Amino acid sequence: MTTSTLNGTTNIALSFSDEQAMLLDSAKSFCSHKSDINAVRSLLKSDSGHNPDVWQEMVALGWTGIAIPEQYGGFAMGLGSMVPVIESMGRHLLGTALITSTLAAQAILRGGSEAQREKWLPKIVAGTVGSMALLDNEDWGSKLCGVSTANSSSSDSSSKIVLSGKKLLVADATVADFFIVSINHSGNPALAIVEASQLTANAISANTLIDETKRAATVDFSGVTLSPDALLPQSEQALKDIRLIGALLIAAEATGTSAATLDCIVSYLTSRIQFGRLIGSYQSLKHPTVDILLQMDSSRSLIYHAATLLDKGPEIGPLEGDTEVACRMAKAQATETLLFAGDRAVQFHGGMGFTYDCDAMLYIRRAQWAQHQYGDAQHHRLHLARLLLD
Amino acid sequence: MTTSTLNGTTNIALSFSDEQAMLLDSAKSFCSHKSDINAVRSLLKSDSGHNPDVWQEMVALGWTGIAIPEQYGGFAMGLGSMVPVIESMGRHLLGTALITSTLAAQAILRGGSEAQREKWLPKIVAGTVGSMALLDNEDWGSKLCGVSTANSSSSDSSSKIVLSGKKLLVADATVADFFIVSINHSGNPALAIVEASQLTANAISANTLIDETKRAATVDFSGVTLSPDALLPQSEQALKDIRLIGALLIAAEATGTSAATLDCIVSYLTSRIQFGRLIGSYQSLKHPTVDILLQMDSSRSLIYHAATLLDKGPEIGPLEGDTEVACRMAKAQATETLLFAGDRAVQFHGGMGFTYDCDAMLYIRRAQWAQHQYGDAQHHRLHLARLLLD
Amino acid sequence: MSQDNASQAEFRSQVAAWMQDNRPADPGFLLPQTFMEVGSEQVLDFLREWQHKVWSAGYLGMAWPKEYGGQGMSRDFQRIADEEMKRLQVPICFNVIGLGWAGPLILDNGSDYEKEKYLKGILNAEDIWCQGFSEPNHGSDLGSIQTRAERDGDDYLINGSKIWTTMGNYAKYMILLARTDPQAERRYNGLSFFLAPMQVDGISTQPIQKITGEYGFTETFFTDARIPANCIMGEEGQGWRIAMQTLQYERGAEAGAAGGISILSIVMDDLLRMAAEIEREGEPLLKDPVTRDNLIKFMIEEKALQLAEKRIEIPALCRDYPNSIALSGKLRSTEFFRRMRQYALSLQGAQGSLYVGDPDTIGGGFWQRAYLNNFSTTIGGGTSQVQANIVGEHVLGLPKD
Amino acid sequence: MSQDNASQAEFRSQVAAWMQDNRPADPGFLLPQTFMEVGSEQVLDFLREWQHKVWSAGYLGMAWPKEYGGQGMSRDFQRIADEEMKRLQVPICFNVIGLGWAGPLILDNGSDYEKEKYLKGILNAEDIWCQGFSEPNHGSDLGSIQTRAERDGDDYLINGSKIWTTMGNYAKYMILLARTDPQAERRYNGLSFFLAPMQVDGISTQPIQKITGEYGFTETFFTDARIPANCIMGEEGQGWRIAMQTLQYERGAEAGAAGGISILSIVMDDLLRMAAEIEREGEPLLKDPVTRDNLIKFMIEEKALQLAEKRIEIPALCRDYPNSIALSGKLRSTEFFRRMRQYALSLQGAQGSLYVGDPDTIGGGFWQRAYLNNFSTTIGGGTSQVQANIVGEHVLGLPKD
Repeated sequence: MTTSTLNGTTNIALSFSDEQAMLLDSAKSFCSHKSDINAVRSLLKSDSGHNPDVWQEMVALGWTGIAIPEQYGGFAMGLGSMVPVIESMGRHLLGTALITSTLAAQAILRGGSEAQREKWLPKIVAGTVGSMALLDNEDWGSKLCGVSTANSSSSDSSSKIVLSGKKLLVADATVADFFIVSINHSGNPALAIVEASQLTANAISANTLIDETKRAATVDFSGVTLSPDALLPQSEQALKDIRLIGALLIAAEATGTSAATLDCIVSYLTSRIQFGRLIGSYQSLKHPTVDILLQMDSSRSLIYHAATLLDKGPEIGPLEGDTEVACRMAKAQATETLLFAGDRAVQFHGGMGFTYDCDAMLYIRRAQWAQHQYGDAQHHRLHLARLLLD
Repeated sequence: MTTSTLNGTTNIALSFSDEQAMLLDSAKSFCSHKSDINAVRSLLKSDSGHNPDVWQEMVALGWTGIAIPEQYGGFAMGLGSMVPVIESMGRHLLGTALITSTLAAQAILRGGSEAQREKWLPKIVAGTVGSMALLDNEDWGSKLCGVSTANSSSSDSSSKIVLSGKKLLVADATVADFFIVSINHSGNPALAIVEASQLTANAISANTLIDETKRAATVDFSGVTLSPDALLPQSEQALKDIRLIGALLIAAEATGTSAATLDCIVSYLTSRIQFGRLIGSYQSLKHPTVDILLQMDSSRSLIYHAATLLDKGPEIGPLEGDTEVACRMAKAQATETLLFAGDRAVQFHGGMGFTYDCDAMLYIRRAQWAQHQYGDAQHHRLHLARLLLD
Repeated sequence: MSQDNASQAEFRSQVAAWMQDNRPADPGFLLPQTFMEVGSEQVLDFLREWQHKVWSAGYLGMAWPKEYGGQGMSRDFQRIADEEMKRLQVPICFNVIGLGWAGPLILDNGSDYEKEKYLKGILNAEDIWCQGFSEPNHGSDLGSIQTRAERDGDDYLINGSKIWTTMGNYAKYMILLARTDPQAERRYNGLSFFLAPMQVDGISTQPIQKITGEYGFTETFFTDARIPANCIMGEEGQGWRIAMQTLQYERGAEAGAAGGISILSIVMDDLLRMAAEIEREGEPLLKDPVTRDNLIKFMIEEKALQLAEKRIEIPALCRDYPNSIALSGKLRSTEFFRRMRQYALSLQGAQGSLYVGDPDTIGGGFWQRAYLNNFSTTIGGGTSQVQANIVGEHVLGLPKD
Repeated sequence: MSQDNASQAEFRSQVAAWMQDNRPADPGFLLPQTFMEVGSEQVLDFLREWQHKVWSAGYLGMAWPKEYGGQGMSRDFQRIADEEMKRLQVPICFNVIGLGWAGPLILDNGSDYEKEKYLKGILNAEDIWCQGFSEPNHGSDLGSIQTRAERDGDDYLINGSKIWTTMGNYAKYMILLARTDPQAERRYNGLSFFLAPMQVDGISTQPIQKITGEYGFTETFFTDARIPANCIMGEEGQGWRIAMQTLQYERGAEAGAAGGISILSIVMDDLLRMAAEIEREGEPLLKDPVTRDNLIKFMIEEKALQLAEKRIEIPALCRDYPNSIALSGKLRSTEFFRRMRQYALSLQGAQGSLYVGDPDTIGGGFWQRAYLNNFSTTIGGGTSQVQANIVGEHVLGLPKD
C-alpha cells in the first residue's frame, strides 16, 4: 500500500495492540491522578514546570524506556507506543521532560555509535534527562544547520572541538542532564552530546513562554570543549528523523489537549445558563463544538496511523515515505485543531473566558505554543506537497 | 491617498452623486418590474436568453450610452455609473447583452481610432450589440494572446488580414452585431472588429452553460477577411482595461445577485416551519445568513469604491494603481460572496433546495458562472499581491 | 483493508480480473454516481444489465442463502468483491433499496413466502425497489408522517403522498412507512411498515426535476390505493422500530446487505489528476503553491476520513466518545465532498462555467454535476444542520435546542 | 477622510507637527492598545501625563465649552486631531469612560453644577472614570441587573457588585446602573443611573487577572455604600434610557465625545511589516505565495471594513438594509481583528511560542498580547454570537431563537 497521490491508492494502516491499549489505560489513569487542574496551576510559576516526584514515578512506570531496545535496558515496545502516553499527558497538561528526553534517546539510538548508545540509553531509561538543542533561528525549516554553533579548533579529526553560539528554546534545559546539540561542524551539520556539567556558569537563561506549563531556555554553548567522540556518527539522518518524531509527539500531545479543551467547553455548555437556557442549547455554540470533536477525531486517527507506521517500520531505520507523510499530516492536523479549540474555548466562556482563572487560558496558550514546535502546519503542508504532488 | 501597502495608507474614496442615486432607483425599479422570477424562468430555455422588448426599453432609458462621451451620442455619466445599473440587473437576473456591449464600447473608446469611435459608439448607444471574443483557452490570465486566431496573409501592412481560429465563451454571440476579437497579429496582441455578417455559416455554436440565464457561444472566425482598419490602434492597453472593467461589472452583477440570494434565503427562513419553529430561529441558519449579509455589504462597498475611482480618473486613461486594485478586490470579494450565498441558499432550502423548481438553483448556478468570468478570486489575489506586496 | 488469507487473496484477484474483463464500454453518457441519478430508461437499462451481469457472475448477494439467489458464502467474500468493485470504479449496483434495505430486512424478519417472493428479484435486478419514508413539508421529521393506512377487510387503503422516492416511476415495490393509528399517544407508535406493491390503482408518481436539471426522484401519490393486508411487516404500530432497523444495514455487506457498490465515489485522486491537466500562466495548476496548500488540506482530511473507518474497529481508541465516529460519519463525509467538489469547480477557469452536454467541459461536466448532486447527501437523511445537532446531543451530551 | 478646507489643512499639519515633536519616548514597556490594559501605576502615570499634555496643547475636548476646559471649536477640528493621532499612532487618551461616555452625557443632560464639577477633571486626566453596568453571572443581559440602590434620606445605599470595571481601582467616579425599584413590572423600568463617587466607605475593588496575565479590570463590591442622592442622573427609573443614550456617543467626537484616540489599532500594515521581516527557507515570508494569498484576503477585508464607515454616510447605497453597517460594525471589526491577530501569530515560527517579557519575541510580544486581549472585544459588550443574533433579527428580520 502506498500513499495517496496521483496513482490513486492510500495507506490507511491503523492498528493498536492489546498491550498498547493497556498502556493507554494506565497512562490515562496516571495523568488524571497526578495532574489534575489544580496541580497544573500550582506549577505555572515554578522553575522546572513539573513535579520531580511525578517524574520519578513515570520513570518507575517504565515510560522512559518504552521506545528503547532491550539491549539498552528498555522495553522495546516501539516508538508508536509513546503516542498513547504522550496523548494522555497532553490531556492533563502534565509537564516533565518526557518528550524531549525521548527525542534525545532517539537521536542517540538512530545517530549514535554503539558506545554512545551503551553509555546513554540505559541512563535515559533510568530517568536521566536529555534535551534537544536544535534551533538557532526562528524557523524550524531548512536553515537549521546553516548557522554555526561549533568550530573545530583545527581540522585534525582527533583534536578537541570548541563550541561557540547559542541555541534558542531548548526544552526543559534547566533540568537536563545532557543536550543533543545540532552544530555546524566544519561546514557539515552534526549532532553532539554536551553534558550539563560542561556548560559555563549562567549559560542557561529561561525563556518566557506563552504556554506557562512548558519550560525552555536559551542555552549558550560557547566555550564548551568536546572530544570528537561526543559527535554522533549518523547525525544527518538522525536529525531528519528527530524532526519528524518531534512533530508526531507534539501532535499526540496536542490531540490530548484538544480532547481536554473539548471537555472544558462541554462542561461549561452543559452548566451555564444565559437568557434562561443552558448555553449548550444554542447552535452557535453547539455546532462549532461538534466541529472541534470532528477535528479532534481526525487528529486522533492521524496520530495513531503515524504510530502504526512507525512500529511497522524497522526499529531504527529512517522515517520515509508513508511514515514521513503520516507524521507531517498528524502535526498539521493536530495543532490546527487545538488552535481552533483553544480559541473557541475562550470565546464560549464569555467574560469568564477572558480571565486568567478560567482554564480555557491554559488551552489557548498551549495551542499557540504547540503550533510552532517542530514546524507549523503550513510548513508541513509545504513538505507534504513535495512528497505527494511532485 | 495611496493604496494600503507597507507604507501604511489606504485609499478609501467612496462617493455617489445624487444623479447616480436616481439612476440606481430607476434601475432597481425597472429590473424588478421587467424581470420578476417568472420572467427569468420563462427565458431559461430560450435561444437568446433575453426579451428583445426589454432590451429596447433599456436602450430607450439610455443605459447603453451611460459610459459613452457626449460627442459620440452618449450621456457621459462615467463608467462608474454602470455599477448601479449592473448591480440592479444582477439582483433580478435580468439577461441582455448590456455587460458585453458596454465592454465592446469601452474597447473601442479606449483602443480605437477616432474613425472607429465615430462609426461604432453612436450605434452602440442606439442598441447595436457588440460582444467581446477574448478567450482561446480556459485561462483568463496571461496566455490570452499566446494563441493565434489571425494570420496576416502577407507582411504588407495595407493588405487584407485573414483570421483563423475559434474563440470560446463569447457572450451573447447569437445576438451580437459585431465582435471585438483579440488576435495574434504577426506575433503581437491586437483587437479587431468583426461584424456578425462577416462570419461564415454555422460559425456560431452555442455553449451549454451552468448558468441558464446566460448565453455564450464558441465562435469560429476562420476565413473572415479584414482590412487593416478593422484593427484597434491601441489594442494592448485597451485589452488590459477591458479585463479590469469586465471584472468590476461582473462583481457588480454578482453583488446584486448576492442580495437576491439573501432575500430568497430570508424569505424562506421567515416562513418555513420545522420541528415546530420557524427555521430562521435556528442559529445554524441564522448566523451563516448574517455572514452572507456582511459579505454582501463588503462586496457592495468594494464595487462602489471601484466605481468612485473609475469616475475620478480620466475618462479614457488606463486603469492603474488604486483603480486596478479596487477592480480586482471587488471581483475577488463579490464572486466569493455569491459562491457562499448560493451554496447556502440550496442547503438551507432543504429538500426543496434540491429541486429545479427552487430559485436557489438559479443563484448557485449564477455563482459558478460568475466566479470564472474575467478571472477567478485566486487569480485576482495573485495579481493584487504583485501590486500591493512587492 | 484487512489482511487476506490465501483463498481470499485468490478470490480478490479473480474478482479483479473478471471486473476488468467485463466492465462495460463507455455508454456515451455520464455514468450515475449514485442510484438517485437514474433519470431515464436508457440509464436504467444500462444499470439493470450491469447488475444482472455482476449477480450472474456470483459477485452480488454472496452471503445470502443459495435458495433465494445468493451464494451462501461468508460475508468476507462479498466485502472483498465490494472492495475490488470500488477500487476499479465499475458502475454501481443500482437496486440499492432492495439490496441494502428491503433485502436484509426480509432475510432477518420475513416469512419463507416473502423470502421466496422478493429476494431473487432484488438481486437479479428484475424487481426495482423504492423507499417511502419522507413526506412533503415534513423534511427530516419522520414522526410527523401523515400518509394513512386504514385496514379495510383483507386490504389496507393508503392515502397521502411521499416525496424523494428514488426511481418511484420504475419501482415494483416500495418499503412504505404509513400511519395506521392516528390516535396513538406517542406519534411514533402509530406507524406501520409495509412491503407495498407499486403497480396498483391509486398510486401515481410525478418525476421531480433535480437542481442538476436531471431526474431520479419522484413524488408518489396514494389515493385510496388498496394493498393486501399481508404486505405489512411485523405488527401494526411497529413501523418506526422496523424503519430504524433498516438503518443498521446501511453499513454494507458486513451488516447484512447484499453488497455491490452503491456510490461511485469521486476521490482526491480525481481532483489531483484534474489539477495536473489544467494550466495557469503556462504551468500546471498542480505546481501552483496556493493550490497545492489547499489540495494538501483536502488530502489530510480525506486520509482522516478513511482512517476513521478503521479506528471505529479499535474500541481502545474510541473510549471517550464511543459513538462519535459512527454518528458523525454522514456529516463528515458529505460536507467534505461538498467542499472538495466546490473547490474543484473553482479551479476550472472559464471552462467551469460550462455544463454537462457541452463538448468543452472538463470530464464531461462531471464536477459540476457532482457538486450539485452532493446536496442530496447534505440535505437528505437529515440535513447537516440536523446531523450536527445529533452529534452534539447524542455524542457530546449537549442540551437540545 | 473628508476633504479639508484651507484652515483645516493648516490645522492638520500643525497637529501632526506637534504630535511628532511631543510623542513620548519608548517607556520600556509595551504601550497599552486600549484603556482596558492599565494594569499598573507605572502605566497609569505614563498615560495620565500624556493625556494631560494633549489636553494642554489644546487637542482634546476641542468642541467642549471653554468654561469647562474645552476649546469651544467646531467638531471638525477634533476629528482632524483624532485622525492625526490615529495615523501617527501616538499613545491613547486613556480616560475613555469620562471622555466618551460620562462627559458628553453630562454636557447633554447635566446641571451647570455638574458640568463645573466633573468636566475639566475628565479632560485633564485628574479624575478617572469607570463604568458599572455588567454584573457577575449576567453577562450581556443588562436587564438582569441586581445591584440595589435604596433611597435613605439624602443618600442612596448601594449593595451588590459589578464586574469588568475598567480601572475600578484607580477611578474617582463611576457611571453606575443600579436597581431602584425591584417591583417594576418591566425590569428595565426599575433601573436608575448614577454619577457615583468611588472613594466612599463600603466600596471595594478586586483586580481581575486577565487571560494575558495582566490586570486592567476590577470586580467592584458595594456593601451599604452611601452616595449622595443628587448623584442620580435623570429621575429614578430612567436608568436604562440614559445608559442607552451613552451608547450613541461611542461613535466619537462627531457624536459629542471629547475626542482623543481610545484604541491603538493594529492594522494590516503592521502585519505586512512583520511578514517582510520574518524569513522562511531563506526568503522573506512576504514572498511566500500561500502567505501572500492569505494576506491579500485580509487586506480585502480590511479595505471593506474601512469603506463601510464611508458607505454608511451614503443612504442611497444602504437602502436595502439601512441599519446593517451600524449594527454589524462591532461584529465585523472585532472578528476581523481576532482572525488577523491569530493569523499573525501563526507566521512567527518558533518565536511565536515566546511571550511578553522575553527579549527574543517579535515586537515585544505585541501580537501575542493583542490576540489574547482581542477576546475582550468579541466577548464584552455582547458576544459575537449575541451580535450575530442582533444583526439577524434587527437587520434581516429573522425570528428570535
